[in-house]
Amino acid sequence: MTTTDPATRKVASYDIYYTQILNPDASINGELPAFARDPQQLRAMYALMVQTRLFDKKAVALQRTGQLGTFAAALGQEAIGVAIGHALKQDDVFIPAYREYGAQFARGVPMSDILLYWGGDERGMDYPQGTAAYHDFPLSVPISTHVPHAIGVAYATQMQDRKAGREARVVLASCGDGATSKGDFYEAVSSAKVWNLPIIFLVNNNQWAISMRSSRQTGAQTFAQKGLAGGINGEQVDGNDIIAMRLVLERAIQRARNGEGPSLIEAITYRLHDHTTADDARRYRPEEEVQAAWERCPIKRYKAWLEAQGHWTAADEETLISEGTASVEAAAQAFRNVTPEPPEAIFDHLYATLPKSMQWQRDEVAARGPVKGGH
Amino acid sequence: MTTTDPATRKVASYDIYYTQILNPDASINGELPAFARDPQQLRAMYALMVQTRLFDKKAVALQRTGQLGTFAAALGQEAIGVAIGHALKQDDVFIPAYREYGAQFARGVPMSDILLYWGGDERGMDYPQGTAAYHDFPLSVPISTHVPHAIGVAYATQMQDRKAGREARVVLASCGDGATSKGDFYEAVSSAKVWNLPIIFLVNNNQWAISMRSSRQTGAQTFAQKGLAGGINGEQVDGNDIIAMRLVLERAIQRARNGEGPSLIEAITYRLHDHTTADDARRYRPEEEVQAAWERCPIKRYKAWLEAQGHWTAADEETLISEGTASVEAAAQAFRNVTPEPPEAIFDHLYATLPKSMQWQRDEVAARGPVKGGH
Amino acid sequence: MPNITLIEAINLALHSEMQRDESVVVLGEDIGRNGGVFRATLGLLDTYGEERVIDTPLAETLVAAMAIGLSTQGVKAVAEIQFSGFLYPCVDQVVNHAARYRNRTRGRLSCPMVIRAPNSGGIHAPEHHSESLETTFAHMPGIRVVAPSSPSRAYGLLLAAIRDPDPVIFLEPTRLYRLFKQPVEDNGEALELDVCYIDREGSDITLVSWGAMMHDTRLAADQLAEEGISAEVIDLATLKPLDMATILQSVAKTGRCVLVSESPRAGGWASEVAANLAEHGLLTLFAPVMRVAGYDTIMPLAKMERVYIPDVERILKEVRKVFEIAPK
Amino acid sequence: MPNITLIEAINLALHSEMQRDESVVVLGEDIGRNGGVFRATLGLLDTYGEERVIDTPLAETLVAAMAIGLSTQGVKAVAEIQFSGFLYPCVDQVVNHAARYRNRTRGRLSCPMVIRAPNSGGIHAPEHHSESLETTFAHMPGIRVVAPSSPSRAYGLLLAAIRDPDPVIFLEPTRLYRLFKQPVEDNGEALELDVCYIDREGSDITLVSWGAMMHDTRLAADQLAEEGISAEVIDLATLKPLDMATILQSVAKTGRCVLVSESPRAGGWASEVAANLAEHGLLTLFAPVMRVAGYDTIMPLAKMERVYIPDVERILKEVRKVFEIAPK
Ligand SMILES: Cc1ncc(C[n+]2csc(CCOP(=O)(O)OP(=O)(O)O)c2C)c(N)n1
Ligand SMILES: Cc1ncc(C[n+]2csc(CCOP(=O)(O)OP(=O)(O)O)c2C)c(N)n1
Ligand SMILES: [Mg+2]
Ligand SMILES: [Mg+2]
Repeated sequence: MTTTDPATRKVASYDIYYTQILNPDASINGELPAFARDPQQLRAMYALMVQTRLFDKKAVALQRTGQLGTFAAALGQEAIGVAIGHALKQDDVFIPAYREYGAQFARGVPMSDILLYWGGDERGMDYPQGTAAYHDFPLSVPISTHVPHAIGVAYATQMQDRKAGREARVVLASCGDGATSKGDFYEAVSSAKVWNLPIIFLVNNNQWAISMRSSRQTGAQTFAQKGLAGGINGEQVDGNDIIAMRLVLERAIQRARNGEGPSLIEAITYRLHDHTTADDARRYRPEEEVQAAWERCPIKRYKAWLEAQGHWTAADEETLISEGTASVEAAAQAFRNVTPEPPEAIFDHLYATLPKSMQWQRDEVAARGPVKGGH
Repeated sequence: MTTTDPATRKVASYDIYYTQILNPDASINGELPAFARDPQQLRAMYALMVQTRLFDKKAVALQRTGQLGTFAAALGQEAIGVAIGHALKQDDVFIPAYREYGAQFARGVPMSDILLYWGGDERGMDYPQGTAAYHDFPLSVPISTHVPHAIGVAYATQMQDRKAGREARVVLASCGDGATSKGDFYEAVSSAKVWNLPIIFLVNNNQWAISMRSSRQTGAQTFAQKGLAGGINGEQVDGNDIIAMRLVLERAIQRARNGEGPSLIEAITYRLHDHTTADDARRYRPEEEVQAAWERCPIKRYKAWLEAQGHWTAADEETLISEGTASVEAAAQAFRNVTPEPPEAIFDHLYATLPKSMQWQRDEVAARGPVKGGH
Repeated sequence: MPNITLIEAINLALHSEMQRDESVVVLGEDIGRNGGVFRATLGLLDTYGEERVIDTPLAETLVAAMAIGLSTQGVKAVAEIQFSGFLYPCVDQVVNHAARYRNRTRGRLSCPMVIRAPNSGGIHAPEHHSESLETTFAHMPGIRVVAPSSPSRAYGLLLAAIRDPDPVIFLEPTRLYRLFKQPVEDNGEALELDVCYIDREGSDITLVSWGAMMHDTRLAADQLAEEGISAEVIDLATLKPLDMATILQSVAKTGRCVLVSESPRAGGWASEVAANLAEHGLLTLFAPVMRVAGYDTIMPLAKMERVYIPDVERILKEVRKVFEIAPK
Repeated sequence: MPNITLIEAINLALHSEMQRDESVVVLGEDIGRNGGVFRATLGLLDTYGEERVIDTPLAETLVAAMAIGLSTQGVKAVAEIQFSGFLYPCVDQVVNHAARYRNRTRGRLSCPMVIRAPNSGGIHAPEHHSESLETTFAHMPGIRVVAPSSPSRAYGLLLAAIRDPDPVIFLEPTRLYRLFKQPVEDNGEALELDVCYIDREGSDITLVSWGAMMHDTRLAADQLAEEGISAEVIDLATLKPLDMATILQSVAKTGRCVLVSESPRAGGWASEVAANLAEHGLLTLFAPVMRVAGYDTIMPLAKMERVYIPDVERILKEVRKVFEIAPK
């Protein structure tokens, strides 16, 4: 098809962009955004990335020693969670998938809550009052199905914020590359702009969905362009580049806050760990690919750059590791020390008030007491 | 965002094209395709368009007089069905929505079957053996949910055709503008190119989904671009222009047959009738809009052009109307004359063989005989 | 007190509650300018505006998911699905999310939302427009399933459903929408959820039904009364959670029970009632518990829908079997 | 005869039937190179190639819809859904399409397809990985629901399911996957569908179960045997259509019945069996029909899953109630 055919004319054109500021070799493209000239912020971001990784390592160790259930590591994808954590405001709403621990920590989720969750305890989703996370959503295991919740949440916040005459809250829903194949993802993307909602759809393209390469999910050349199906600005960013990651995110958030509607961001990264602790990625992906991906590790390049800028020293690193390790150990201990819920707790938040007709079930469970194989 | 930012580069670009050959004023853009220089084909297409409209009118009349249930008219969208009917080959597979009667007639569905269907008789979906339609799918009322069947069908035909070393069969799934909002549509579009399947997704954009304007379905500027979400070539065509409609369709079909994969075609048309006979469109759309749409009627412009070309005369028209009317009347009569199924027929195609444990239910129904309010 | 149809009662309840509670919004396909395909939402757009009367794209999963999102933010979402046959794309969202947010966050988030849909057949509608979905939802923990059977119950139960702090699937009997009228006062008074309603008292047999089949059940009871048989008629009203106490009490009195439902027999909600009778009522029963239900077939197209849907004749047939085994 | 686990029996049946019938393909998420998250499809890719072993995108509605499309073309699709909790997005496709094509086209098109999924809990899996879906599907007309409870039944029933000309939902008991082994001969012989299997004969009480709970039911019967109570144990195997004849015959003999299921009690498939007993077995029953079932709660996360899942203790408790009311 060509536009020289008089019967055919071009009616729309779309471009997809990719942004990368901090290269794997720690060099910089273009100008640094403001936040990247503030050492305090730069150091805080770094600390949170490392904290995420320390947590991850501990959680895997707990699982390997039979103290935790299946766990999904964030290894290699720390920049995404940390960028979210820094870019969102307190009152914004975060609707996570399950690899954005950095963002959750930044928003006030205790590390022990994440351990509780993967340890098989619902209380790990009862984030503390007073934190930003208190209004956030818990992790979503059914892939992609949480994404359209963002439509309802953003519709509500938009309505409420307009009425109150206050600044728009932004809703960020994250999901994986595999998740973009599901209808739930699309029904959200397709409709978000109908109401011009302040939503960021963040796609963590870590190249794999369990054993499926991202190229096997879809015929689309980029995940960013899936936004076009909803008339939404879609763009790619190096998800291992914390500076570009945060910049692109903050721009999109600002647009949303300004009333310019939804955005879709494809953050390109790599899942350095197995899918979860229940998976063995050696079955399906070559070790060399993983080795090569380590060269693009978000922490490695960022540390090198921070050091080169004089924002980070070996002493800083030592302190961070020792304090970070201590806090992770403390979280693990807190997790181990949690008093088990009584068995009848399985009835206590099912409804606001347990229906009368179900009382006998709760009584039966309470009378029986703890069950073998539980806890 | 600009490409002058050194941190940002363009990684993909997409254009959406619109094709129109026969304008509403019966003038022509560009060159005519081969089929449009063959009077016989031109006349056949015209006859089928008129036949569809005559059928439509009769069906509405039958409904208004209590002889038919709810009916969905194709009024104003005849070019789409007729183009499909002419563009597909015998062994291709058609998976329709419910407004493509022209295509169904061309493929051998008797008009009386469509009446049976809307008259509430399953036998209206048992298309006759020996016709192209025998391997086609029946109408789909649950919007969009039939579209992903195309993935399985095309996967199967591709596998079988390759093995047999024969020309690829093509699968065409059609749906409305409203239907593109559903996840089912997207899961098909997103995945079709993964296997490079010979599928045409045809979106009948008739501007309305019951009372919802197409602009209220999605933030996307075109429905064609929804193909980009699956890396699929998407384009627009004037769905009221039978020549462009067939040309664009045949090109896409040829690409699919050649192994160049799926396409998405947005056919822009207008629903001149109420949504169905159960609807009253005056509640929600201005009469002037409908009047204006009549000016773009696909039959009107085509007839004018055919006449101007000397391919059609008043005598031709008279014969067509009288023969067409007679065949429609005959179909209505055949529909009225159909012997009712016995009540126990509701069990007879539920399974290949009725499970033994269900036999008593069939016996009960058979023993009772016809029920008041049935038929 | 105006004499109104069931669909008018639904409309009245929506108007009434939107007026009273600013946090209530309605959403769904064609519910705005068009007022819904059955006119349940007529006039809401003009009165409460586009922000609270949300015409959605054609996407049922989205409608359910949007209601979930809204309700977690304190916006009480009342979603309409055009026909219950199109509720299936909501199943995942309801069971995996709406039903769970309260429990999985130990009370931090919750989903005070309603999904309304016309349910069951009998109006000669097209394919897929006459399905009975109650059991699919009633089996899910964490939600309520409510099915009104008259204008006044529709009004009172819908108010209750909207005010309920947990998700409610509200299934309206399509063929009763305009079948009869009742005086309904717009007094803003909700009816109690989680209880069955004794429609009429009786001593010889207990007839249990809900939704559209209540109509035929009442007619069957009329017929039985003429024959000197006193039937107690119970309207489940709330299917989940199920108030078996009322039914057991009735069966303890009558010793006989026939259950009437339109959904397919196998695994239908009538089976749940019967199972409870087999457990808790066995010793008070004089006769087998009979279920009059839709056959285990696909709901037929219009021409045969009456073959499928139970009617007075089929109800009476089972009742007579009961009295044959256990004469009065 | 090799001694194999249930998951190995599934794998064996798939290999066996793909070898025998070229028209069989398998599809699903991670079923190719990875061999499925439970390794049910291990080795199929290497043996039968990419064309017949189809790794799909992450989209369950698509998987079901694709199976439908394939099966209408004479390709027998055996789809895997990774965990039954992710079957919900298939519900619409199964009930509105797979179950109907034969009926609505009066036999012209049909869907000889299988959807396999690991079902029920007990392996300390993450959230949403331990659900019991059988009843949601068994209520649907036009399909079959099959649930094996041992390696040999898994092998024979899966062959039968693949050969069946209509859609089959095949729910595999996750926690039995590797719990015990049985000698299974790869003889290509399918077991009969649509019938219950009498696992062991007995005279005092009938215990009915299916899937994973069969294991605990067998253990309970062992315990009862030690106490001198002879339990007849019935494995439903095919839940839909339900072979009540076998159960009724058993209950006619024993006069007592306890039903054991893991899915939530309200509206579970045990209720369907009990309802049939209340109708057809009432006069032969000495005691109430008890259901031991999952509670009407959300399936708890791992720490509490054993509180939810019935076990031998809970089974025996209900059995004892029965014998209290109707002593031997
Ligand atoms: C609806 C659903 N289907 C399948 C699964 C099983 N599953 C868990 S994670 C996963 C892959 C997800 O891939 P992606 O979206 O790329 O996220 P990632 O794990 O790579 O971060 C699958 C298939 C699930 N949890 N939910
Ligand atoms: C899943 C589903 N939801 C809702 C409906 C009710 N309904 C029937 S047609 C229709 C509008 C369809 O619009 P579109 O896809 O544009 O097709 P058109 O009727 O305009 O040809 C709706 C909402 C349905 N049939 N199926
Ligand atoms: Mg991924
Ligand atoms: Mg339309």
